[in-house]
Amino acid sequence: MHRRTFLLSSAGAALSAFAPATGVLAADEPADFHIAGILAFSGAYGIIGKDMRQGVELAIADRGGKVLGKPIRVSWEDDETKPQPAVQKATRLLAGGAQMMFGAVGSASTLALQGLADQRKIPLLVTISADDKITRPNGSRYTFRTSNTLGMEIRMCIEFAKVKGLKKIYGVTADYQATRDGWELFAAEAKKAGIAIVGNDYAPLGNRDYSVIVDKMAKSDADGIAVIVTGNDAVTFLKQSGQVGLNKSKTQFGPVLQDETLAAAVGPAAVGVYSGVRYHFTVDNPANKKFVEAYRAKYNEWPSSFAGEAYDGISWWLDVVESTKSWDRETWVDAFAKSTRENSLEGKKVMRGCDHQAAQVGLWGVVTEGQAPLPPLTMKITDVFDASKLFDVCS
Amino acid sequence: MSAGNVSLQCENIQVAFGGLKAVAGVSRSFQSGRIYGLIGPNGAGKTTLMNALSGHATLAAGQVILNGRDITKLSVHARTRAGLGRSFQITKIFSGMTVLENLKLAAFAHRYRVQPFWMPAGRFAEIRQDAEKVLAQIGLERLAHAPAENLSHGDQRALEVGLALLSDPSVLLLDEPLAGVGHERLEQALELIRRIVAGRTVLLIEHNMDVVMQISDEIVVMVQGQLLGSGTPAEIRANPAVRAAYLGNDE
Amino acid sequence: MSTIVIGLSLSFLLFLLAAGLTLIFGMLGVINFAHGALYMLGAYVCYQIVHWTGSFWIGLAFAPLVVAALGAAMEVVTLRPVYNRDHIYQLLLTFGFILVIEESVRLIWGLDYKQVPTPDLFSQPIALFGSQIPSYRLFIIGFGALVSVLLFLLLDRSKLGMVIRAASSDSEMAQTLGVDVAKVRTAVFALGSGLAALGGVVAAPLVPIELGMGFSVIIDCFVVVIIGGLGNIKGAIFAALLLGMARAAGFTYAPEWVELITFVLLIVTLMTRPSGLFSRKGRAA
Amino acid sequence: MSMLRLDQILMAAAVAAMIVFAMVSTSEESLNLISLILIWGLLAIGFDLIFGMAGMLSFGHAAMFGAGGYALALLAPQFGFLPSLLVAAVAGAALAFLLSVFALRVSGLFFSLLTLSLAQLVYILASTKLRAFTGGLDGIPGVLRPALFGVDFYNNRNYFYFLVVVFVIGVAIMALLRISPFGSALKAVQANDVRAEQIGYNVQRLRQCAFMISGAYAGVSGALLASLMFYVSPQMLHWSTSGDVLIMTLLGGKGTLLGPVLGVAVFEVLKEELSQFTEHWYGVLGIVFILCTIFLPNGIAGLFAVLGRGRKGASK
Repeated sequence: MHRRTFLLSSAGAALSAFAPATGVLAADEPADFHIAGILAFSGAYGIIGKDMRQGVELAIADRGGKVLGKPIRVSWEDDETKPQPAVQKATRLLAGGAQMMFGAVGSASTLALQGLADQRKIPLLVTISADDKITRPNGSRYTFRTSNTLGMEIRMCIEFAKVKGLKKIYGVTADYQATRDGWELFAAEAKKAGIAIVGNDYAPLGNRDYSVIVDKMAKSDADGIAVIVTGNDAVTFLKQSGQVGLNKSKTQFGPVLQDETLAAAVGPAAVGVYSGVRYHFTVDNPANKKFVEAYRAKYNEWPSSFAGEAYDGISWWLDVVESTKSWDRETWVDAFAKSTRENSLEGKKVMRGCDHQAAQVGLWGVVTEGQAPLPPLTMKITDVFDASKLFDVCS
Repeated sequence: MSAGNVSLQCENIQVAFGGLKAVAGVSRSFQSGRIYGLIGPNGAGKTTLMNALSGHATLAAGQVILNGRDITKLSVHARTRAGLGRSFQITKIFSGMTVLENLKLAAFAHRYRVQPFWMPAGRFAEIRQDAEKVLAQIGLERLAHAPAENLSHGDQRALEVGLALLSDPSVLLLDEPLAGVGHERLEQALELIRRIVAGRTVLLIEHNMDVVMQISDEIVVMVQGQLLGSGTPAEIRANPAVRAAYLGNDE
Repeated sequence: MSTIVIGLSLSFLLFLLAAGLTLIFGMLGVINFAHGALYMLGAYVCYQIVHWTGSFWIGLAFAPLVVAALGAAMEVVTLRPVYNRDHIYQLLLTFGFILVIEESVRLIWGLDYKQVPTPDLFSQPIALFGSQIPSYRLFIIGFGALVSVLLFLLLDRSKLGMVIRAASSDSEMAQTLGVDVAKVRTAVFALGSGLAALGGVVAAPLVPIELGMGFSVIIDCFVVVIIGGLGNIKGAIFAALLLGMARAAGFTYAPEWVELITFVLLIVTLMTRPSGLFSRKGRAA
Repeated sequence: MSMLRLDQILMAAAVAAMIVFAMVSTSEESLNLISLILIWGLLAIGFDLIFGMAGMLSFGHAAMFGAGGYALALLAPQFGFLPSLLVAAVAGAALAFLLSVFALRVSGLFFSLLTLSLAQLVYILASTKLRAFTGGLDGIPGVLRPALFGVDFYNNRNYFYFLVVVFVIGVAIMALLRISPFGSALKAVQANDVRAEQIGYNVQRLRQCAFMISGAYAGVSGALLASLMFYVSPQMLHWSTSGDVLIMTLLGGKGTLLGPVLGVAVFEVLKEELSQFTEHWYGVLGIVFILCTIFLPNGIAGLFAVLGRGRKGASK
């Protein structure tokens, strides 16, 4: 038994040196293209799962429900925003012969699925989790992400701070590895750009009271408030900073602070808050227009960033699979690693071979009051940052 | 009956609850092979003194010496191992188990400091013998396999004495062993206590005057947390101070 | 100075959250894990009322009543047959409640966020001690103080309170004295559920209203109830003050350690004075 | 002590049937589900040693469960699977000892609340402060499977057989423990701890030993779960895990050897199957809990007892 070498940090890649797990790779044609959809339909991210499912189902309908001449079948499973159910249900679907995995929502669940993807040699398509660890240089061979990374969104914050001319920043960061790294990157880049950091507080994840931190911010001479928290914490912070009218005197912004869903949760206090935007239905290109009309026709609501990114990612993947004319998963992986999507919903996206992350433009917007038929609180895209500014070059 | 050597020695025992001194300096020695009846009005501190001896009440001051060894600091189970058994005013036995199983538990606790876990309990023959020996002593053979909680009050009191016996105590503290025992079973219960003495020291608390006079070799009278005096049943019955302080208001 | 005012608002919000649990836990001896779910339900019902009537105050008045009625119904149907059994079975029931309540909220209101705006009366900050204090925080302090006084008077001073305490300390005895213990228990559970909902309504303008909001509250409630002492309203007030101030200080100087402060405080209490720092009884056996 | 009663035999038969079903059935789905049941079954058996036998309701078993998982995840790459599994057991027992040093100072309800808070403290430390070791909330992916006698345990069926062996050993040890003098001592402590102390049992040490054995079982099952899923995360340490094992044991019937395993089986099958029939499986599961609590006082084991017309349930 040769010793299995195994590095904790890049768990994925090093796992390849052992006998293939499940039988010989089926080269003959299976009955259908079975997708294992592992999303959160309950728990903190339940709302996101629903939108992503709608995006994928629309993408499949748009191509007549077929790829490589076979019907596409999606099994949706609820991971309750927790890693254990995610892996448990994914294992079941892979055992049932799924060709690929789609999901998950929370980074913890996605990282858990990544281990499974590498071990079982099944492609995993990620279209929302932003943790940079998911697409590391020579990381997991079978994982691809077509949506934003947190690192890219942090860089957008810097670009915005420069454009806006902010001089002093006070930050609040969730005490979670991905957001802590995000703050370190932001502080380093800010120093380079000559922007002063007045202070930063690490608040516990899922914190329910930011009033003391908001009070400190209000009393500081900072002109910009960097809010590096995600999901519910963003809503809690903005509701409580709204009660002090922090937005009047200071500019609040964050990598993934607001979108239509979160703005609806915050209410009027969200107006004037700046945030990175992963996808927006007002992006002006033919592909996006067609998608938005089809989405509104089918679901009678505007597509959220979750639905848009899901639609965009799965369409791109299925097109590449179609182009390979093969059922061999390794061929799909090699083809997708080199592919470019000219007409994605956000313009051009280039899949980077070194870390399987799609390089793409960065959308940045501000929450404004929308006139009907737009939602009452909607994002207005104010800047589109070029990919070169947002991604480090990698071989 | 071998009398003479001191088995239990109390040195200025004091127990206080908040300001109140329930036991205010009791010093006395007890000899093996004798039955001592501890009497006194309600609230005299009899049960508190017994709790102090058995480790269920912490001492404010004083010492308890058992067979020449200071056990004041020992925990309850260590005192039992040192040879001090007791029964409780409110019967405490193991419900959900048979009489024999109750006794076997006490036998295991006595024989093993670290309870064996490598063999089923049924395989320990010497334990079964110990239990059956005491079962016979307390006269409950016919109830061996009856659930302990279904026993009559008198039988439960007998079982409790049996449990104490299994740790082969040199000093046995009995807190109202005859309480609730019906008139017809009284003689049988008294006979049981006489039989189990066999060289041990027995200190029992009893409110029934003619019973305690009948069973005890020596009577110790306690009032307001202090010993008033002691003597043979006859002496105590005649002692004016005891009569005034205690027997005068006998219910 | 402003930190103290914010600390006070933290304290009273914690008290409002925990008051219902102290009542049910203390008076009925039921470890009510569904307390968080009732808190969430209160927020959702308040959202619905505000959605219909546009007034936060009508929501504040009626949401607790609605949830109290639901609590009473739940208690009669499920808890009543289980009181005579080991406490653990009541606990298992409350686990069942969590799942049922969460599922029914999902059915009625769906998955998306709901939003209750800060009432206009308290939406503007007030300059106090050199910084901008949200007036809604002052409302929480005032309202929390009012509720704590009312609860204290109800339980410790009123005849009804005496009956409740009698029923909880010795139900057989109370029964013989003519107290309909079953009704009293239902009333206590209903009052506890109503208080949980009240906590939800007051917290609605501060936090996102979503299915998971109840789950994050349970541990905080237990901390306040344990430190304060079971069923001890006065104790709960002091415990909430202690915890609120500790957190305010924590957020000021070491925000990362705030969660740990909560647990160290709890563990020290459980080890030194398990029956609560402020309860009359000494160490529990 | 008590000869093997009919209901215990029936329950053993039910568990054996479940294992055989997994062996014969070709569907990986049931293989995975029954592997999960065996792992959680070990945790429940260990939990029932102190809950059913010694009458101590611990709400902190998630801490030992997670400790075992992390021990394996961190040590297996360097020291191999079996030594790490052993360390996982020791880690579970050590953490149980640490918890008991604090928790055994109090009794009853406060014991449960103290174990809950201690375990939640471990959860917060693992997800924030000890991030360098535990990978924080993202946990550690890529936990290894065993590597013995050249068998490929990455094949789920082989790993299932490994689990069956560990499970049977665990059940055998626990069966012996329960009918040994140590087991009777624990029953004595639950029946009347004052009398147990009085007849000479060192009650505190007995409770501590039981808690440590229970912790070792939790450590092992935590490690096996991490290995099954190739992943360990603080979610295993979360108090809801302690809640789950309590529910499973109560559903199955506390104080019986195999009752908790049946409780685990019903709980997991319900969770798995319900989610396929209805999107609202969460609510249905809640209703099932409520009904079981009211109408199944001694849990599923109680049913077997009636079925076997043996004595009504093991202990009240």
